[in-house]
Amino acid sequence: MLEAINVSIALPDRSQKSLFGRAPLLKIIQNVDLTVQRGKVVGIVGESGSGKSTIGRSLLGLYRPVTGKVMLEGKDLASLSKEELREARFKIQMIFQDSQSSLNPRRKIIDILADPFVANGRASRSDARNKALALLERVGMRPAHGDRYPHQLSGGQRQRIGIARAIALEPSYIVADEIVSGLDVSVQAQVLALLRQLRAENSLGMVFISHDLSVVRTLCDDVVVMQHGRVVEAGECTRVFNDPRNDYTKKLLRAVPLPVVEKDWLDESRRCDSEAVTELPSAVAAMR
Amino acid sequence: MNLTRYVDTAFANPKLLIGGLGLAIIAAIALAAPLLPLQDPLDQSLFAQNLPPFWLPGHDASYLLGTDSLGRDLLSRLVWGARPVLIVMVLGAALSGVVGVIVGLVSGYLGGGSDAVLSRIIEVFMAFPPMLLAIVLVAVVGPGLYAVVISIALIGWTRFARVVRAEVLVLREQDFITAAHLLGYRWFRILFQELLPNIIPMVLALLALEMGRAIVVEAILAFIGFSTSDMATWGGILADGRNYIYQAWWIMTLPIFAITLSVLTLSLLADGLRLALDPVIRR
Amino acid sequence: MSKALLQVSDLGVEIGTGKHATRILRGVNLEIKPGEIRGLVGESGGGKTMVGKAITGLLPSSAVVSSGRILFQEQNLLELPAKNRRLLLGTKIAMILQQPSTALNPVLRIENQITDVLTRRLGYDRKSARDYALELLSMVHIRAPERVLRQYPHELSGGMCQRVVIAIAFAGKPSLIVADEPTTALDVTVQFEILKLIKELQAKTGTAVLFVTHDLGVVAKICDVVSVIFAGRILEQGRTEDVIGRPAHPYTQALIAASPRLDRPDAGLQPVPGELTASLWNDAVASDLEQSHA
Amino acid sequence: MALPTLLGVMVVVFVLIRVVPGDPISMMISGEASPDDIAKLREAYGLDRSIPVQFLYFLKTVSTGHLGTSISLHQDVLELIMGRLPATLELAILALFFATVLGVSFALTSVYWRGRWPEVAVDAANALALALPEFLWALLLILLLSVSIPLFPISGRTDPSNAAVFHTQFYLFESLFTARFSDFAEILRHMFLPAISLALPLTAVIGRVLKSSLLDAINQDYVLLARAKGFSPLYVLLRHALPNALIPTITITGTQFTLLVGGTVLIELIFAYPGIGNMLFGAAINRDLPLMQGITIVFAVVFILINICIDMSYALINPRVRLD
Repeated sequence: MLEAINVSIALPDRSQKSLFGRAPLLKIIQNVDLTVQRGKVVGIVGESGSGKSTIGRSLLGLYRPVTGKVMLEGKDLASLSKEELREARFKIQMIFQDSQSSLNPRRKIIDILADPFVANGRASRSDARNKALALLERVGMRPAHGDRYPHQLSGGQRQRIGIARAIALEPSYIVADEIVSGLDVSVQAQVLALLRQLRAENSLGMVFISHDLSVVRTLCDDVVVMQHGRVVEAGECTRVFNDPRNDYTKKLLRAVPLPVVEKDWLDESRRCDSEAVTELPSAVAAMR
Repeated sequence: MNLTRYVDTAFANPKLLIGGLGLAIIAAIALAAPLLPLQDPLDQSLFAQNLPPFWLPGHDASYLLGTDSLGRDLLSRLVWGARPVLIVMVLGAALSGVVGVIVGLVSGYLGGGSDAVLSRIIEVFMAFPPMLLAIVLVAVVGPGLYAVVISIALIGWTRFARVVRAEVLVLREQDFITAAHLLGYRWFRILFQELLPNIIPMVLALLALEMGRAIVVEAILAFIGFSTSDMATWGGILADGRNYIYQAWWIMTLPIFAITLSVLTLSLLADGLRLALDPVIRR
Repeated sequence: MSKALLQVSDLGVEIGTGKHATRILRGVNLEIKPGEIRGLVGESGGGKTMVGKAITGLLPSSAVVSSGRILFQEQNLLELPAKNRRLLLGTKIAMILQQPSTALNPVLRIENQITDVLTRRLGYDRKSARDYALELLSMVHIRAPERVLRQYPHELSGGMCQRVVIAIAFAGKPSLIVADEPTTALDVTVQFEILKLIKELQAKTGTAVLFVTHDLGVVAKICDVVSVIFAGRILEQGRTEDVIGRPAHPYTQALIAASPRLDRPDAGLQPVPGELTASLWNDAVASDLEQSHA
Repeated sequence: MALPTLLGVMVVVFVLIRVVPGDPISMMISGEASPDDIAKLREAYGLDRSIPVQFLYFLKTVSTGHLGTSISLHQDVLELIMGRLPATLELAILALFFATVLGVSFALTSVYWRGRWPEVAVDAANALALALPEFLWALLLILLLSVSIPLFPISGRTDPSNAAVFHTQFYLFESLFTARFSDFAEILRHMFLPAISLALPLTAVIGRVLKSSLLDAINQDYVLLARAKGFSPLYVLLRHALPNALIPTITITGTQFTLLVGGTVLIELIFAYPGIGNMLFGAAINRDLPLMQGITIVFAVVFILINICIDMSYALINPRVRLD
C-alpha cells in the first residue's frame, strides 16, 4: 500500500523572491490523504494550480512534506536513509507528461531502456539489451525502434517508451502525470489500453493524474478531486461521478462537454440543475 | 557507415567541412615548417629591408612575399609563425575548456553554496578587462609562450564556465534527470551519462571559438612584445609592420590576412560543429 | 437558405517547393453561411489549422496555396492583392487563437492591444477608442474593465486573456471569425465560460465562426454544422447532430469510439484501427500522384 | 550584488600586487637607501603588518577614495585616472552608439527582407564582423581608411595644432552641447576608427541576437494575432516583435559592452588615444603598481555600474520584471 497521510507541501515561490534572501514558501498542497492499493488505479483530477502534480511527485519522495508523511508499505519515506530511499524508489516509478523532456535526447531508445538494469547491477550489458528488447515488445513497439533517438519517434511512441522505462524494474506502484494530455484521441486510446493491460498483468497500483475527467472515469477505480491544493471529494469513481456531493465536483462534471448534441447545454438555467450529468446516459439512449 | 555516407554528410554541412579542412591546413603548415625549403625566419639582411612581395615592382625573387624592416623573409616568418599559433591554440583552448567545464558542471550540478561561491568568482574575473589580466600575468611569469597560454586560460575559462553552468541548470530541471534519480542512478552516471553528452557538442563549438580567440590573444601579446621573442610570431610581424605602414603596408597586411583567415576558419568550424551535433536540427 | 459567406473549393496547400513539397491540404471544400458556427474537427497533422490560416492569409512563409478558390463575400481572396487582403483582417475577418497567454503581447498593456486595432484599423480617435475598449471589455463580461486596461497579460488568468482576445476579435464587427482551438489550453470550467461567451456574442452579432478543434465534445455543444478533416481532406460534413450522432464515415465512427466518455465508462477508448488511418493516408497520397500526373 | 563582486576584485588586486615579483618599496627608492630607510618606508606603507591587517588597511584607503601615488608619474593616482577616464568613456559610449544603431538596423533589415538578398548580404557582413576581434578590425581599418585611402587620422584625440579650449575632459560631448560643430567634427574624425573597431564585434552580436530573437518573436502567437488585426508587416515588426526581441538582446549587449570597455585598453594603445587603457600600458611597462591597481579598480567599478544600468533598462522594457 502507498499512502499519503495528511501531507502538506510548501515550495519556494520564486516570483516573490527578493534580490537578497530566500524566496518565501508557498503552500502548494494542504492536508492531503490518499491511498493506493496494488492493482487499483486512483485518479487525481483538478484544474491547473490545484496541486495534483505536486502530490504525485511527493508520493515519489521528490518533495519533503511540511506536515504528514508518505508511507510505502508501512515505512515512512522521510525516515529512510538516502540509500534506503534509493532502494524504496525501485518500487515506485513515474511516467511524465512531457515525453520529449523525459527521455535523454542523446541516448538511443535501447540504451534508455537498458540503463535501469545496468545501473543497478541487475543484468550484464548484453542481458540488459535483451531485457530492453523485451520491454519494447511489451509496450507494442518493434525492435527496430530501439536504434532510434527520442526525437525520431512520435509523441505516442515516446510515451510508450516512458511507460516501458517505468515498468523496467517491476515496480509495485506507478505515478502517471498527465501522460495523455498532449496526445490525439486515437493515440490516447492506445496508450490507455496499454496501461490497462499492464495493470492487469502486474497488479500495479497506479496514480493517474489528469485534468480530463472522461479519461479518469474510464480508467480509474477511485478518484480524488482537488482544488486549490486541497482534496474536496474522494471516493470510488462510480460514486463520485454519479453522485457528486461537493459543489466544485458538480461544477467540474457539468462543464465537461460530452460528444452529444444538446442545444441548451450552454444555457445558464440548465447549469443550476445539478441532476444534469447523472441524467446524461438516458439522454444518450434517447438519441440512439 | 560507409564512405559515401561520410562524404554526403560532409557536403551537407559545408561549414564543418571548410572549417575542419582549414584547421588541418594550419596544423599541417605548422608541423611541416622545418621540412619546407624556406629561409631561416630569424636571418636578418641589411641589404634587403622592407622588400615588397612578388606582385609589386621592386621585389626580389628570393623573397617571395618580401621582407620586414630587418630584412627577414616574410614568407618564412609567416609559416614558422604558425608554430606558436598551433601550440597556443591547442593548449590555451584545452586549458580554458577543462577548467571552465569543471567549474561550470560543479557549479550547475551541485547548486547551493558552491554555486554561489563559484558564480561570484566568475563574476569577479569578468570584472577585469581581459588584457589587464594578461598584462599582469606576463608581469608575474615573464614574457614567453607559456605565459601566453596561461593568459588565454585565465581569460577564457569564464566563458566555458558560464555557458556550461547555464546549460546544466536547464538540463537539471528536465524530466529525464528526475527519471534517472528515480531509477536509482548514482551521481557519476547522471553526470557523465545523462548530463555530459548533452553539453559536449556545445563545448566542442566553444573550443573551436576559443582556439580562434587564442590566436588573437597570442597575436596581441606578441604585438605588444609580451610573447616569445625567440620565435617568429604573427603578432611580431604586425608590430614591425605597424611602424612602417606608410612605407611598406604589405608587412602588416600579410599577418592580418593569416590571422583573419584562421579565425574565420575556426568560427566556421564552430558553426559547423553546432549544426552537426544537434540531434534536433540534424534530422 | 441564405447565400454562403465563405466558400472554399478545392483548396490545396503545400509546404516546401519542388521535389520536397509536402501536401498539407488536398482539395478542401468548405462552406460557411452568414451567422453559423462551422466546426472543423480532426486530429493533429490533419490540416485543420492550415484551413484557418489559408482563409486568413496567414500561412507560414514556407507554405503555398497550390490550387483552389476562397470566395469570401463573392470575391476570391486568392486573387486579391496582398494589401487588400490584409485590410480585410481586423475588419471583415478576425481570429481567436489557441493559447490566450501567448496570444497577447507580453510587453504591451491590454489597453494598447485593444486600441491599436481601433485607432489604426477602424478609424477611432484616441478618446473614443478608449471608451469603445471599455465597452468591449464589459461585453466580454470583464468586471473591472478600467483596471484590466492598465494591466499586462501576465497579470491576468488564461480565461481573462482569452476574453480580451475575443473582445479584440469582435471589435471590428467582422462577418467571419476563425477560432483556432480557442478553448483547448483552458481548464474545463473556464472552457465552459468561454464557449458560452463565444456563442452569446456570435448570436448577438450574427458573425459566422469557423471553429477549429480536435474535441468532438466541444463540437457537439457549440457548432451548427461540422466538417471532419483527415490527411488534408474533408471526409464528412453535415449538421452536427447527424455527424456526431450518426457518423457515416468509418474514420468519424472510429474517432467517436476512441473518445473516452464521462457518461459511459465502459464505452469509448477503442483505438482507431491502424489499417483505417493507413488506408486513408494511402488514398490521400494516391490522389496526390494522380494530380501530379494529370 | 555589486558589493561582493567589488570586494572580490579588491581581493584579487591585493593578491596580484603581492605575487608580482619585486618589492614595491624597492622600486620606489634608489639603490643607495639604507636598510633603516627601507624599514621606515615599509612602516609608512603599512607593509610591516600582517597580511589581513594590510588588506583591511588597503580597503580603508580605497574606501576613502585614495588610490595612492603613482610611482612613475609622481602624481595622485585618482587624479591621473580622472583626467583620462572621460576620454575612455566617450570612446566606449560612441562605440556603443555605433554598435546599437548598426546592429539594430542590420537585424531589422535582415528580418524584414528575410529570404531575399538583403538578408544574405547582412548575414555575411555580420558573420565577418563577429569573427574578427576589435584588434584585427583596428589594424584592418587603419590599412584601409588611413593608409590606402587617407580619410581618418590614426592617432590621438584631436590634432596637436588644434587650439580649441575645453573646460571638461569630455571633448566630444562638450563640443556637441556647446554647438562648436567644427571642433565636434574634428574630434569625431579622430575617434571614428577606434570607435568603429570597438563597435564592430558588438554590432555583430547585437545583430545576430536581435535577429534570432526577432525570428523567434515573429513566430509567436501575439505576432500572428497582430497580423490578424490587419496591420502592415512593418508595423507588426516594429511595434509587436521588436520590443519583445529587445529583452534578450539587452541582456547580452550588457555583458558584451563590458567586453567592449575592456577592449579600449588595446584600441587606445593602437591609436595612441589618451585614455586610461593607454595609461595602463605605460603603468605596466614602468611596473607602476599603484597606478595599475587604481586603473583596475576603476575598470571594475565601471563594469559593475554598466551591469546595474543594464538591469535597470531591462526592468524598464520587461513588465514582468518591474513587478517582482
